[in-house]
Amino acid sequence: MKIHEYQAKEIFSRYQICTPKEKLCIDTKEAILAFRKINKKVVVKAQVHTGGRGKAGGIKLASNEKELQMATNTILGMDIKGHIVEKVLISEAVDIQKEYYVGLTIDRSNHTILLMVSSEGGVEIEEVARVSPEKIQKYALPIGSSLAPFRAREVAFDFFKDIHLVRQFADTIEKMYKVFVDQDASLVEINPLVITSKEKMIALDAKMTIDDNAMYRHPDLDKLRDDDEDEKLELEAKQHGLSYIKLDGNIGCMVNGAGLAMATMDMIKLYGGTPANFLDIGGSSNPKKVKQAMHYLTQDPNVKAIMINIFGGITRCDDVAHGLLQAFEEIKITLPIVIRLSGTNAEEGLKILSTSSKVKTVSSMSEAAKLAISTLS
Amino acid sequence: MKIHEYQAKEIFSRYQICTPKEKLCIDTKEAILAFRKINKKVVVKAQVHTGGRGKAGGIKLASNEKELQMATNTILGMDIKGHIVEKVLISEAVDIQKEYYVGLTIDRSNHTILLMVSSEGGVEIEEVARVSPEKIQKYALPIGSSLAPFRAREVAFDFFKDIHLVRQFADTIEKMYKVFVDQDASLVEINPLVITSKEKMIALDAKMTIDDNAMYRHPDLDKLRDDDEDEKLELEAKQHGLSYIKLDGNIGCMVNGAGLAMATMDMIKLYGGTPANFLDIGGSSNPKKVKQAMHYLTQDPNVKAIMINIFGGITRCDDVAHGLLQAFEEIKITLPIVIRLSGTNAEEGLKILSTSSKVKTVSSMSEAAKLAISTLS
Amino acid sequence: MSILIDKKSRVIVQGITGRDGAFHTKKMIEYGTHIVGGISPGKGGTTVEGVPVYNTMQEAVLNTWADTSIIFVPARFAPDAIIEASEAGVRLVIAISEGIPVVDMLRVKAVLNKNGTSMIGPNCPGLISPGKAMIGILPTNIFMEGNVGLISRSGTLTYEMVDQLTRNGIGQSTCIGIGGDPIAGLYYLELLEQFEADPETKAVVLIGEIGGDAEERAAAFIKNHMTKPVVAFFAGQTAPAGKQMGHAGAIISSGSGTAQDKIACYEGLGIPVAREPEEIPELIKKLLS
Amino acid sequence: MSILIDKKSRVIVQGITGRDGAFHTKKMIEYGTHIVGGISPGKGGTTVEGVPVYNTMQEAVLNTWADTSIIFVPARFAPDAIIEASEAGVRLVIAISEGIPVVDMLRVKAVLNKNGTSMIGPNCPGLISPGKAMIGILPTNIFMEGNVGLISRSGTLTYEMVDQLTRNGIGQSTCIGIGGDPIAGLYYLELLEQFEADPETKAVVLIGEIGGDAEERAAAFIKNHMTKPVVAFFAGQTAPAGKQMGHAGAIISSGSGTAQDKIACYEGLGIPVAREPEEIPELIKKLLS
Repeated sequence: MKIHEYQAKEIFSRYQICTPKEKLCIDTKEAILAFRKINKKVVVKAQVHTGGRGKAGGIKLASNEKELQMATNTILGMDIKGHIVEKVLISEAVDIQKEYYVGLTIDRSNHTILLMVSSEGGVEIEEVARVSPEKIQKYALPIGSSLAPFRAREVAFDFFKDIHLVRQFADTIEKMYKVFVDQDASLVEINPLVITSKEKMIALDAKMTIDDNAMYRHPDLDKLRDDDEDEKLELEAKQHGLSYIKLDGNIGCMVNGAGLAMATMDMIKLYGGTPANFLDIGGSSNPKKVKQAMHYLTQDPNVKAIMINIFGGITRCDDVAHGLLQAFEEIKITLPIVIRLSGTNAEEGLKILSTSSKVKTVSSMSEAAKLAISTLS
Repeated sequence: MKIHEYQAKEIFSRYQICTPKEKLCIDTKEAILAFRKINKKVVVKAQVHTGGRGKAGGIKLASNEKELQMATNTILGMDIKGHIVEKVLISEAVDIQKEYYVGLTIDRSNHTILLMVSSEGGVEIEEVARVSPEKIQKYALPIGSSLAPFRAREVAFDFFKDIHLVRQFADTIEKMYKVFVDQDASLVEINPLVITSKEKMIALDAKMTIDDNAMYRHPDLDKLRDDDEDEKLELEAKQHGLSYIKLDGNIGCMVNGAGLAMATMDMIKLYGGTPANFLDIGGSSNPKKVKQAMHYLTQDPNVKAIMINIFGGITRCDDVAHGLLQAFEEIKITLPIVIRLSGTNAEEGLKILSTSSKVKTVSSMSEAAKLAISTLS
Repeated sequence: MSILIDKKSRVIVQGITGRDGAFHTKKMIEYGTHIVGGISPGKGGTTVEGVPVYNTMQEAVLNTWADTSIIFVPARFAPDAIIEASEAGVRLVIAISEGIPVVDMLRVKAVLNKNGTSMIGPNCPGLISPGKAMIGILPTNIFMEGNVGLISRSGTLTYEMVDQLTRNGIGQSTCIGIGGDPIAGLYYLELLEQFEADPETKAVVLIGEIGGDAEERAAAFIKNHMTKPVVAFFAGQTAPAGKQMGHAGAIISSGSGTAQDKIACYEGLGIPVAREPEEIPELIKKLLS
Repeated sequence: MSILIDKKSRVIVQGITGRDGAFHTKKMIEYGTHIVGGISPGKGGTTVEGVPVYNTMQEAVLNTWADTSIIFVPARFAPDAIIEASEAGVRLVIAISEGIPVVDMLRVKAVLNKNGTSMIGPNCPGLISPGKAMIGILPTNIFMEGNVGLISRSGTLTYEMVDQLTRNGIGQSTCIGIGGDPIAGLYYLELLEQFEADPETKAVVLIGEIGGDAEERAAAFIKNHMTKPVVAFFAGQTAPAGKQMGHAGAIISSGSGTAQDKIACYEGLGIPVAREPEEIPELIKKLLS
């Protein structure tokens, strides 16, 4: 789960990581009151779950109330990569001497926590990683309830000589690490971490992603959830035991298993079609799940054909067939449906479906993909 | 630092360890109000930093207000092993089915945390350890920020079969472990941990000792300090850089180093005397410390002679000698003083002291002890 | 021979009295797997499918000399169960449980490394050495004894592949579903090493997914150290960046770990990549002939 | 020969710019100890007593190939410093720092065990192999090269003993102040093993204190495995129960660990115990003749 900059910074503050004076605002009036309280030049920042908001015009400087009003009005309601801005953060402008990037994430290869530091802060780190990867230093940190101070110092000395800055930087890393493990984050990022002209380090921006699997032990974090429409749909599907991601194509697909679902989408593409979604009904063959899955597929106006690909293992093909028949009774479906059933109880499943005129059954993935695509033309 | 039962239970409650309903009271009126609130049979328990208060009459049952008044009046002001009772805990009486002992301490040999469990709870564990050590099960628990639930279950299954009791017991151990490491305890003990007639586990008594060295990170715990006179004196001495423990003998001793100080006391005993104290002036030779040490020795009315035993290493004998001369100027001392100086700058020290008529110098520990004892007869 | 498990494996089922645990215990026993005990705290002394149940792993290992454990307990309790198995001294833990927080898995891995315990999973279907033993939730009927090893992050995609192999008369030595979580146990590299060393295995099918660089690191090993042919397939060419595709590990971040990258890497090193599952049997036959 | 340290030991001083660190660095160098570097975060690049100062242990070890480290940093920072030394790969850490919380030391020990690092201390005066090297805060003038090993929890009591030995012409191979804290590094048992194996050492003086059962466990080793004579002395016969006598470890709890118990244990096994320090030289002479 992604959380907003302002939420991440609230968490940072609890861990005594320095952040600028700031306030979340949902309209211009609030923004002006915040501006008066901060009482100096501010930055107005769109709060949306996507990167690149700076480039999109979602961050503006304001030195007076008129500028602030203009900036806030412009940003609120703005569409940034499909995300509508509903909140802005009014944040004290800081006198920047130098900007750093500091990020913590999971190191899948070494099974540790990965610390990334770059003296090229303030720009998109993906860009730095692409253009000049040597400018990002990586450190594998062992897992623990806290980071040993000497490790944080070792990193800090790679970037600073002045002990005053070394201490602030090491301290920030130690605290970020604590945030990461305490809050079950999968990403904790400060970009930029700035040094002000007074040699103070401040987290000017903050990004945090929380591990969905760990949410049960963080009821407070779950309250920070602020999903967009697509994410809401995904979460709702998850509560039904489905893994559903909407895409732009026109062939809806329903598959059991994530790997097979991806392979199915790839197959559609391989034969010239475009998948409308990723949909994994998981390992159980509960007819309710099959019905709910059909509901998602038929609800998407882009979907012009449906391809169902089931390889029965634990999932029983006859159960899937029963679920489909139930769905056909409850949902009016006029779209062409191609089904491939294989594995456990496939024959029984096919027999059950043979009573329905709505579906065409085939015996392999590739056939299913080809047939589904052919129905579109 | 020892803390009281009621303080330990307050900490336990924060960790959701079950404790009885109870209230700390400093007079009979408070006790009666507490009794009315609990509204059932209660136990009145003296809050003192010593064991064996049950045997000493410091714990009494009260079923009505009259009994309560009597019990409270008796216990308040009582002298238990030199500790005057100033507070009582009014604690709901619990219907006991069985009593256990559970304690956590440091395992010096294995460098882990030692868990001790006995089904012979409610009595003094030292007694159980002496008479039937096989009735105490010991477990070496690895250090960590928490105890793995499976380890707590392994212990619980050694004592219980019913999963309901296993869970409560394992849970209690996990929480005690957390208290131990979070609060830097050197002892966390529940005796007895009772099973009520309703199969509920409750910590009926609690004992906790906090590691003095870790107090700097527990300012909240430091507020729980409630030392008796001797302990206050020890703490005050510590703040002067001295380690001082008052004893019952009549030969005051001042030594540099804990081991040598103990050996000096032993030497006094060996030659038929009795040491009045343990006093280690530590590794520095600051004259102020020497003066303060002399102050403690002369303040004790039991002290009839003083034996000073210094082996100079880092400590310089001439510094000690200077400190003594200063002390003689400021404190009026009529007691016989025997001094043994050896090691670093011993000759210089002896020379300095030769100007004073107050002291007798000797060249070995045994001579010093013998001479100090002889001055008493 | 085969790798990791065979007829001699002595297996404990942790969470044996649960719905899934009990069901799959039956299936594993039916396949001939040597299930020697189960764990269910408080149910010690009972039996499930004729298998003795113990309260703790310590007790179970002392009584059964088990060397392997399979974990069916819910995600919240699974990290503790894995550590319990490792501390009790089993050699291999197969964690079926899905949805374990990543930070927990980091801690678990540290303990496993300390004790030298191997793990398959979590969030995986387990593994099978056809004709010898199956430890997991795999549909045994599709497998056939033979000489091809298979490693995959995915469950049903594995079944699809195996089905293709078996239908074409190509049997398997050992098939392993390594799971799709970001932090997992034995992975491509370690398993390729074992397949290379296994005299029974003649070729390996590697099924990869988007996310991470485990497949890329495996490729270097294949190129430099493997004498046996490897055929690869990668799922997720159409997956959009930044979206988690079912498996927590199947996410493309920072433009790395795409299926295109992986395919290019393998083909660049001369390792054949199938465009669709149905091509696999033919590629294998060609390489083995 | 000698144990643990000699002329070849390459020593880093952690906390070299502090008052105590700088003072004792000078003393150690004067004695001939090979001090190759010091640590003081932020002072990297400077020198103390001609010794280069580094910001981190990692840097120091890479530049000096140090194998030993001595810790003078305050108690609050000492656990981190010990772990830093261990992770940087030194073989032996001598922790002088006093007042480290016990829970911290438990964590430190777990790391040291993992890395196979030995420790002396904390809260100890260090050790000396007379004529070769002194790493600690010991008054070097009282020591004399020779064949008696000495192990003690105490500082000044050790000096007292050594002084007695030296005055009586009995030199020492290595003298170690192991410190009086409840959780410490190398202790009686491990050091007796090393003395037994050291050809230069002919006899050992063991100075014990009240509290714990380390001396008792050492006694069993002496009885069963040592060919060299050992003489013991125990301080604290007059110490009252439940009171901490200076050293956090020197506390008698639950009626165990009294000096009387320890004396009885040693004498019961036929290991001579001195009643007062002055008896030690005579006992040693008798045993060596």
